[in-house]
Amino acid sequence: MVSWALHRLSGLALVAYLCLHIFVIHNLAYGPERFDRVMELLGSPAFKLMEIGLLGVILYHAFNGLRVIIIDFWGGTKIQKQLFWIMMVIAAALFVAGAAPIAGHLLNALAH
Amino acid sequence: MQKIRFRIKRFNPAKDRRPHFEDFTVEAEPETPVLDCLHEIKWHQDGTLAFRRSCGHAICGSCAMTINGQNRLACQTLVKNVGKNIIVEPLRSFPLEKDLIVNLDRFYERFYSIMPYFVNNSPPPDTERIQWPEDQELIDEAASCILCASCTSSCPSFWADDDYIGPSALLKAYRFIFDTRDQAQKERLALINTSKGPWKCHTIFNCNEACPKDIDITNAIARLKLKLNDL
Amino acid sequence: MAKLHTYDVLIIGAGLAGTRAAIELADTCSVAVLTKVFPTRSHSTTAQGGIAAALGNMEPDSPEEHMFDTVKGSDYLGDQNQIEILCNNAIPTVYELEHIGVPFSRTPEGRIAQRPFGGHSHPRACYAADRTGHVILHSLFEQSVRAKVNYYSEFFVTELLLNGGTVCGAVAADMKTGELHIFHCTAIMIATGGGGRIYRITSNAHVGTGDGYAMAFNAGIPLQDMEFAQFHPTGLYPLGILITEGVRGEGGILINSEGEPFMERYAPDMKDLAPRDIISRAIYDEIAAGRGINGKEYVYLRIHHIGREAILKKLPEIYKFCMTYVGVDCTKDPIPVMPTGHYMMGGVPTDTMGRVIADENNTPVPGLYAAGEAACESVHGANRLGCNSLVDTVVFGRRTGKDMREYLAEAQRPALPAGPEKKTEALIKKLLSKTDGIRISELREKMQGTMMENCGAYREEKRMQKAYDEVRELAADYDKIALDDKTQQFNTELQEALELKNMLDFAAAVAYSAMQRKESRGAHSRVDFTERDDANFLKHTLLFKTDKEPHTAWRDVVITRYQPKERKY
Amino acid sequence: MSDEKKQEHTQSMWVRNTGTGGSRTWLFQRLTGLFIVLIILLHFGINHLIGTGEVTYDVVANRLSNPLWKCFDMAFLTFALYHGFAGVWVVVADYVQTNSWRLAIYSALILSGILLYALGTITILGFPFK
Repeated sequence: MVSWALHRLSGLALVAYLCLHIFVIHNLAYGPERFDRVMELLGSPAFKLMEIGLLGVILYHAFNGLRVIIIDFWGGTKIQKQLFWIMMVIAAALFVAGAAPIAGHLLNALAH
Repeated sequence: MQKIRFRIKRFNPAKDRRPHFEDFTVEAEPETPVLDCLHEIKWHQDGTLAFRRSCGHAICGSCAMTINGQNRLACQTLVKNVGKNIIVEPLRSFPLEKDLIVNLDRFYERFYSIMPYFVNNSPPPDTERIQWPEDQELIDEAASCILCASCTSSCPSFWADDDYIGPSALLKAYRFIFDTRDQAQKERLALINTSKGPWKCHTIFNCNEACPKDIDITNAIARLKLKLNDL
Repeated sequence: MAKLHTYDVLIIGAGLAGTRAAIELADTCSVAVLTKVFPTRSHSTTAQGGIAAALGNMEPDSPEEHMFDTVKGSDYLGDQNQIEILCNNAIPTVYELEHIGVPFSRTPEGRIAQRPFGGHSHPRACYAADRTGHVILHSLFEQSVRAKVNYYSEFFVTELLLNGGTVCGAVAADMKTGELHIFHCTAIMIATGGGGRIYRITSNAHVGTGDGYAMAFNAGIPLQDMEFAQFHPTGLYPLGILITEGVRGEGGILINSEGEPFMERYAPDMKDLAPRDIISRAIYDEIAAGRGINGKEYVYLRIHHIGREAILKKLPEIYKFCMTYVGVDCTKDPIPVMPTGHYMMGGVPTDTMGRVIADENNTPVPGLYAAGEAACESVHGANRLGCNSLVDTVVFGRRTGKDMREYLAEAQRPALPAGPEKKTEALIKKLLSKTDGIRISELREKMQGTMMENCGAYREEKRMQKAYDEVRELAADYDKIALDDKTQQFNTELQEALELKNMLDFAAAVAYSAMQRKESRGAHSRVDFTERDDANFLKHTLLFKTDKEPHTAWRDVVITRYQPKERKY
Repeated sequence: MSDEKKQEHTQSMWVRNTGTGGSRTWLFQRLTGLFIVLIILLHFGINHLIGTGEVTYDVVANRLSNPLWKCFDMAFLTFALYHGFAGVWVVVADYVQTNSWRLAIYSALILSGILLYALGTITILGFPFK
């Protein structure tokens, strides 16, 4: 049940993020200055940290979603728990791979 | 013999406005079923305690209740499985009647709603209809459902919306839809293909964990979803 | 004021017999089925091993052989005309069940699979793993839903109403509200099942309290052959939960503390598949001879040699029971078993069409029917063969339904007696008004104890007398009981009190009948009369209720084809 | 069924019949989910592993001048919006059981979905803005 509850919550969070994302990117229409200003704000360490969080949420939702798809189409209800942890291991690996460069940028930015 | 502490949710419609907990102590062996402990209380301590039970060995489906937070059959749950402090509550999400007895009308209505009977109107042969063992095995597990309501009562989708057909009735639908001898597949699929049907199943697995007969209910519902998509 | 309902037919009990009859009647007349539990919770659902029919799917078989096995199994007390009906109808009945969707296990050729069973000379038990009763009851219940049968669930029938010897209705309490209801009807079927709960150790459901026996007995109907109470040899030690004969049908062997497969000594030919009375006695004898496991009152049932896969496929429930209740993995270790109270061969006497008969001359009671374990059509005689009870319920359930339909075409609905609910009302009022007294459990436990000790598998005059006297005393003490629960809604304590009254009524009949039969036959085994006595006792006991001691009459056994012979296996 | 109950029953019919949508919604949710996983991995890989991760007007402008990128981003926008809003729709169907609330929320969802899709489309297809 926990996996499902987290899936729902992460899904709702991602919808909220998506809406925001569309608005932010729409700043392109107002020319380079305004866009870069907004982007600079988003490039701040606080937002970078949130970006790492976002990556985690996305990966959880994506890989638990994949687990559900596997169960729906190919069975595997009997090993659903194992499947969950396998998916989480993959997601965690990707998280490390994805978060490292962002963290790198972040540290760079902080060092300067 | 050891002392087992029971916290039982009590509600007497003639006296109480809302449910409350009462404590009892029972001497029991680790191998004593919880049902026998409840009987010990009812028969020797407090005769007002009300609960349903019939067969006593996990096939009639009467004594489903929430024991230490999980839906179980009291007759199949031994003291050693749940510890020395046992909290017993009625099945959740059904209207409470008295103590551990809930009103299952809603549950049975869902069961009746999916044409829960075998249909084959072609004239039967003189002997049995042939069914291959592998075809029989498709429905064998689903046919062992005891209608105890543990699954439906454990389902978050049902908690949120008791119009949901629910895992038990969907499992019953599966039992007929995947019976190679049945001829009402189309009607039955149409009956469940509503917004209150299998689409309300979000692969949460509570039903599988609650099922005292270890039936893979989630899988049955997943097969129904595929069938409804002609996959 | 009690609520009044009018129906053509009232069926009391929603197990296999009642449900089958209801389906038969639903499209032509108004039927109400009263049941004290939701239909699928009925005790029929616990039947495990199979339903007997000479389909011959595994090896050649015939209804004649089925009939002979059943006659021999009954120790020649079964009525052979009834047994012939049973065995001939068994085959179409099982096919009919298959046609309404029962998911039987299959042979590789796609036919109904059959397994050997005790006392049957061929593999005859059609099964669905080890939940045969469960799938049949569910299938019949489902068909009754299709036929729109009216169920009154959680209604407890307290009394049959007769008007001048003709059935006219029944009084029932709605357990949910505590209200009394009067059902006015033309015909009634008693399908209340058995009463194994009079014994301390029993495989029966908690609802198996013999309400039908008491209901009929108190209405002046005789009870037939009540002394024959079957003990199933393999109840799980120490709870008494049934371990199906199917385990032995699949190759299971009973062994004692010395590791000896002892049934070879008691039944050299059929060994572990001998009839139940013989095996139960053999286990008691082994225990008495000190060969119980660890000196205790049980023996072992060994099944692991047929292989884990076969066990998980054919006996999944048994595997689970053993794991859950005694922590035994039966794919590796033997199962501890002991005999357990199981089945009442006796009951309300009926004729070939399920009509209840009022005396030794087979005079029918107009409008009253019975089938299933509540009835004694006498197909089981002195000892029932395994998997014959399921087929009995469905065959005679259907016949009863058919005959009721014919009866309704001509019969009038008699008037109800004045104030029909008064007696029940007074009884319940008395039970609820008493504030100080003894608990029902005290009486019940004493009754179960004395019946188990003194009227169990082995019997003798003075112990049976003791059982009878004690039960009578307990019945006299019934007036002293007081209930904790005085409320109306779901007063399950009140229901238990009413059930206890029923049990006390018919437990006395069991003990009393048993004293009348001074011989050993089938399940009735006396240490003071060890031989079967065909000259004096090849007849059915009929017990009538009177104000004092019950009155005993004897009814002839119908013998058509097989003359009594010595019973050897 | 009592009259009162019957009335309640008809009143809630709308609620009964709108909700999780049915077989196709279920299927699309899974298909779009799969696509999004693929797209998002690509998106992430390109932006953060291959690219510098810096998002400036020039970088984005460079990308959006490529019709292939426009297609990629449109697909992303379409699938993500659909998947997300269908998901919210299902959550609402589970928890909102009154007609008026459900009507209000569903209307809002449809409206904001269309608006967001329009906005996103303008951003992607309208670029460069003249």
